[in-house]
Amino acid sequence: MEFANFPFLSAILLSCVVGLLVILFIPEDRKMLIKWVSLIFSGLTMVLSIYLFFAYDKSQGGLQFVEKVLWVESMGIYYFNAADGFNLPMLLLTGIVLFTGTLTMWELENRVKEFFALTFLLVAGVFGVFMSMDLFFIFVWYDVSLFPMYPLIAIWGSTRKEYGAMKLTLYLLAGSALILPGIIYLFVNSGLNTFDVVALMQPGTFTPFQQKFAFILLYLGFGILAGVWPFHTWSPVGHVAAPTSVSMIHAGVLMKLGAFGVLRVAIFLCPEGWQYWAQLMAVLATCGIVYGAFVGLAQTDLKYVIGYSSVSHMGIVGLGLATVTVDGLNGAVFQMFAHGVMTALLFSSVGYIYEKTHTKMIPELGGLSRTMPIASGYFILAALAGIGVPCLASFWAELLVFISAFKTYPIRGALAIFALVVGALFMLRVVQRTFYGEKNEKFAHIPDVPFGLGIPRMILVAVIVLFGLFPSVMLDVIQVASIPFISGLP
Amino acid sequence: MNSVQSLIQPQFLAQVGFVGIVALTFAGALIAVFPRNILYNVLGLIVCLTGVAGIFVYLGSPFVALMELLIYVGAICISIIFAIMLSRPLHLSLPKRRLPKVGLAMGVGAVVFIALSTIIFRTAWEPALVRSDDWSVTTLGKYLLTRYDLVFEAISLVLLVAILGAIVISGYARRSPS
Amino acid sequence: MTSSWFQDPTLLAAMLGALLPFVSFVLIIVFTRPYPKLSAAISVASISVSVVCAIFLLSSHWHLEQPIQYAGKWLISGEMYIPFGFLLDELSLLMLTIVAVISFLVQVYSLGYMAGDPGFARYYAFQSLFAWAMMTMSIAPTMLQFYIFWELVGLASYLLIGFYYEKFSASEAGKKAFVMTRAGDIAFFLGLLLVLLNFGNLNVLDMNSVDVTARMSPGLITLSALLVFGGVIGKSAQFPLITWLPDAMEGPTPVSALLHSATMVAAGVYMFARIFPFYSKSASAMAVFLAIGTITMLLASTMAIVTRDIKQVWAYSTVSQLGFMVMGLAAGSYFAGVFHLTTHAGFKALLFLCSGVLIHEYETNDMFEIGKHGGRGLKIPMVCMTLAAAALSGIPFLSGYFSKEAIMGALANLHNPIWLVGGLLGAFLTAYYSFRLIFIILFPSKIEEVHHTEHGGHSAGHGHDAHHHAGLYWVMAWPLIILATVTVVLGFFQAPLENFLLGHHGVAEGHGGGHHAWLPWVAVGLAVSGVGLAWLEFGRKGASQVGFVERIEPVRTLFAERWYMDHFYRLFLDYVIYGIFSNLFTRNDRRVIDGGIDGICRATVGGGWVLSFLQSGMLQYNLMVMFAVLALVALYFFF
Amino acid sequence: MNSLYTYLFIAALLFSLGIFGVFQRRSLIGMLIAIELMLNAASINFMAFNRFLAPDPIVGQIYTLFIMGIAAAEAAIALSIIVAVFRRLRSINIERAQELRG
Repeated sequence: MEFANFPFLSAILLSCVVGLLVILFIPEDRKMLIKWVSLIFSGLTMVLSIYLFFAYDKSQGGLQFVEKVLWVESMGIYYFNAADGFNLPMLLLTGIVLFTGTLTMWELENRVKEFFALTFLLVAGVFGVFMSMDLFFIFVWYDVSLFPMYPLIAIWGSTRKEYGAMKLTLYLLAGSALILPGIIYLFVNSGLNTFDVVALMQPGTFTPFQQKFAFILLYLGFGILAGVWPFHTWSPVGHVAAPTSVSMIHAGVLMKLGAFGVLRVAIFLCPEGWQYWAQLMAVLATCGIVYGAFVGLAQTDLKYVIGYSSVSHMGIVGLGLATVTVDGLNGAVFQMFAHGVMTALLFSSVGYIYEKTHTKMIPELGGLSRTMPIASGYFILAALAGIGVPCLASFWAELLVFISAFKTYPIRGALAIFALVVGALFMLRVVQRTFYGEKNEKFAHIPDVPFGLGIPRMILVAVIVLFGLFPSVMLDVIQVASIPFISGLP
Repeated sequence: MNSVQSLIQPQFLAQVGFVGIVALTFAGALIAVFPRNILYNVLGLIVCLTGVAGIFVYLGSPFVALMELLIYVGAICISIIFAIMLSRPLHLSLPKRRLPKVGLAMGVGAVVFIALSTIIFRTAWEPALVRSDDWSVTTLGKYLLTRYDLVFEAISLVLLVAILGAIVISGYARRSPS
Repeated sequence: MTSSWFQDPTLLAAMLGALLPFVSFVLIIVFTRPYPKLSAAISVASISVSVVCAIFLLSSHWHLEQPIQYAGKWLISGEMYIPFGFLLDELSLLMLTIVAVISFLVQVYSLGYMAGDPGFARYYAFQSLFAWAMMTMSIAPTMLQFYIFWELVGLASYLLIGFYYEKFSASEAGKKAFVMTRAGDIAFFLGLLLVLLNFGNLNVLDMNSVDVTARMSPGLITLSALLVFGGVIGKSAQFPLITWLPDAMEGPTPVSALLHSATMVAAGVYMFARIFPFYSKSASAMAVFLAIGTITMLLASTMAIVTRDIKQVWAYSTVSQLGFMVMGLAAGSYFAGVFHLTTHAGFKALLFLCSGVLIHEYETNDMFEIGKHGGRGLKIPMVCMTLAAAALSGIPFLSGYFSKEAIMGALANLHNPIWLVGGLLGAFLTAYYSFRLIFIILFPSKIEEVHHTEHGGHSAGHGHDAHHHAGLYWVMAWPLIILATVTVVLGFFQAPLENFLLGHHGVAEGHGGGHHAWLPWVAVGLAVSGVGLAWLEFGRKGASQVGFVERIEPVRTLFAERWYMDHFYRLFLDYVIYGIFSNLFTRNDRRVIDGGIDGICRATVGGGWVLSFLQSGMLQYNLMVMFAVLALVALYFFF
Repeated sequence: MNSLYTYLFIAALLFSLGIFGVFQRRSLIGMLIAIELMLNAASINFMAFNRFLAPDPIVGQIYTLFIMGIAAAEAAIALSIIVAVFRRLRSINIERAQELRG
């Protein structure tokens, strides 16, 4: 590969940053131009992330596309980006969700410039966390990605948007208030004077006690963002309040940031702490799965329903991480990806419905299938993916997680599997109440999704179905990272 | 006779004068602080500052003592009196004293006094090894315009700005609705 | 595998047959949804190819030496290897053929039945999806693949049952079907996981081999067998989860025919047969299955004898026949169960399709209404339906007779006679309710004037012109005739089928017991008496047309309300799931978690409020504190 | 009379009296007067150090002069503020000037 030395990862970051800058220099009233520019730059990131995903050499494994530059020598801070089996799916996910999210917001008219600028800032942070291998940068990017959420929700949101935005920001900042001490604790105790994850993850760097202590700090800190029960309540409220594409990015990508942080920082650096706390993680995850499903059953707001289903599905990620097995890790990472795409599709469909009908209360809707068959089709497909219907992406992830969870924690695993029935019940209930039933005259005039707006949803559907039919495309990449990692555990 | 002799010795007279001046200072200070009538306070301040000027004489600098009288007594106190007349607080009922507050203030004052005394007595004050004894006003003037001219200019500027500021503030307040 | 799949006709046929319907599903959904005719053509074409492939496979492997197995990598995760492939042995070939043929016939029939429906294209898309899932499931080499496509079958049937989604009851029925079968599937999945973790392999052939007993303790086998049977309970609507199936009649009638004859609900029984040797390793589990089968059969029969809805009768009868198959299998007779599955597929599809014609014609599901409007005027459907009902009742020399006898024989071999008694009682009830329906339609107490001629009684309600209508009628009639032929003929192929199925298998067949010569006579006698009772009450001139059960009101209500099972589920759902869990958790979310967080926030704000008193804006106090602190610091440093 | 301690002690007492005055007075002008006392205490200290310790006896005097200058400026500003506050609040009671409270 003659491109081997081209800094692809930095290019992804740069295309976000350059997109942001270019948007900042466009006059505010040139709305179409702003949209096209953001479409081009988000398309660029998507293409780059897809290229990276397939260009990764699976036979070789390990870290690839490494870019490492010493930044602050006295503190051992490196600008250190690399791709491995864990973050490639996440980069791909972010690329896809950003592109589709941009397309979804094509009809935005209110303060377009600020919206897309903030979105790019947010996504730059997300990409940064996913690709960075330096604790300092991970933390910085993490906070970069948190900040734009507040204005994005508070300005363009709906339904108690100030409350939602405030709650979300407070929760996430509370999370980062736990992460920072954790990171500093590790930095100080390593004695290596470096933030380099690869250097810090050498076995023997930390004593078991240090690992246990730091792990719980980092787990809770990142876990808040991952919607770990009982720190999940920000997420439904935030999803509900956020505008469509922000919900997509938020539920699709940002929550994964938390789970990925648990994996990359907490689990990588404190494997013994991981094994020590795995029981607790499994309990919390199972609670989340069961609880999210039951609470979702009682909701009347479409977006709340999706929000709670996210809690439930992120519980599956947590359960996978808690199993300390290859299958569990594979399943968890796959589930992060699958859930990201699926939720993005759900939110983008709901966004369309809300935009046209101006309501997302289930009792007021009904019979939409007749007026907008395509929009409902997208939603139903995503809902089915959420239920775990086979040959859609999440099925495989859930299968792997449940198998490994049942192996490791039979009771909790069985409980989580039982929650699937409730999950099916509430998703189908929503589908029935919203889309089925008599044709609703109130909404009879509403046009179905036009082709242009359908493109992002089509992309998402294609991703769900393709990875559902050919799961090994994804799993082969994840495995390259998970197998050596698990076998390298003490 | 000896004792009378000693009484009229300059040394002794100086001491008596010093005690008198210190007493004057504190009497003035007490009047400046305690009475509730603001005019008495100003008069007390004048007395106190005069005492301080006397102390400056004892400290070997009649020039500064004169300045003290001129600037403080002659300018600042007079301007305070002007302020009193402008804001007419005399017409208003005298603010009542609140005992807890006075007690608290006394406590803090006492604590500060104790702290300062401690600092004073615990510190070993050491005079400089080589000391000049040039106290002349001429040298003072030279210093002001040579070595300290920057500070001098700065003070002048500050005074200027202060005067302008005073005018602006009181003038602005006059224009603003009351 | 990739290199040779063109050369190997077997593999090519299997792949084509199983995967073409999926291709057609995708094509219809993505491209041709706006063109109903084209969509239907694609779907029917693909299923025709599947039929050809299935028949080719069946005939070319009629004398199968060894099961043929193909597998390619689908997924590898760690040490887990999930293959995708095909297993061709006697059972799967037979099932593949049944599924393909029934799907084909139903799709052809639907050309007429569904004509003009606004969701015509969607209907064919779902049909294709269903066919794909069902066929791939039939030839799955591992139980995991089986489970995956089993779930997909559930999905397709959800979509098909809820096809008329504008009707609340239809969408409700679809949801009910999905959730109830899902509940069974969870047990199935857990059972599979138990096997996977303890046995390490889910390959069908391996699970059926004797290795299992070596690697798993008997208790574990029983537990996992019971759990896996949960899937059968859900899918085949066995005892506790019966009620979704009658509700599923809300779907279009061809869908009912497809789902309830050979495919979806039979999938449960097929699964039973598929890993029959595995099940039979646990005698106690088999006893439980036998009990469940018997209870199901009797309960469903009682429900069938009081309902007025023509499709409901066949639905209950499906449940009861499925219970009967489970009984046969659980009694240890692999062949009897599978044979009944095969014959049942034929005559049950026929029954539904015939009812479909009637329903289509008279636009009502009520058998009394149909009879009143002259249902007997439609000759072909009525003849076919009577034939099929006779087969269902076990009237001699129709297909049902042979398969029922096989099961009865198996039951008679058991030590406990209660099962046989149950089976015979079931046979009596079956004959009774089938002919109750037939007689009600054939000999209504009064006939209204509108007569429908064979060719198309252009009833006022139909907007089609006569010619078009006639064409449609024949499109619908041909599948009936084919199925009727099968129903009549199939019984005589018992011996070849038995040879085929049991030929090389290591399946232990319970032929140990003596031959019960009296049994056919008793069974036929009971069936005939059932028919006779039905004649007395409904058929003869001046009959009251009130069944003996219906005279006792409480019993009638009990039966009509499905033994209050639905009420129980409703209450369970309302009070336990919604009332207790859902509500409780939601309150917990609002009050405890959010309340706690809000409490913390309020405490923070309140703390700020309290502290703001310190910053009172009182210059003097601020200064006081400042100086006091300074002084104290000075004291600290100088003392 | 010729000891450094005497003067420092006098200054400390004067300073404490100033602090006491600042804290207990309720009128702004009263506070200003007390602040003048404190400034004078500081001046006395400077003069005393100048007399007993400093290598060059001019510096202390210059400091004292500067203090006077600053005091004059401060007084000018403070008085104008007082006048402004009085206009606004019709009172120079310090406890009424609380608009900055949290």
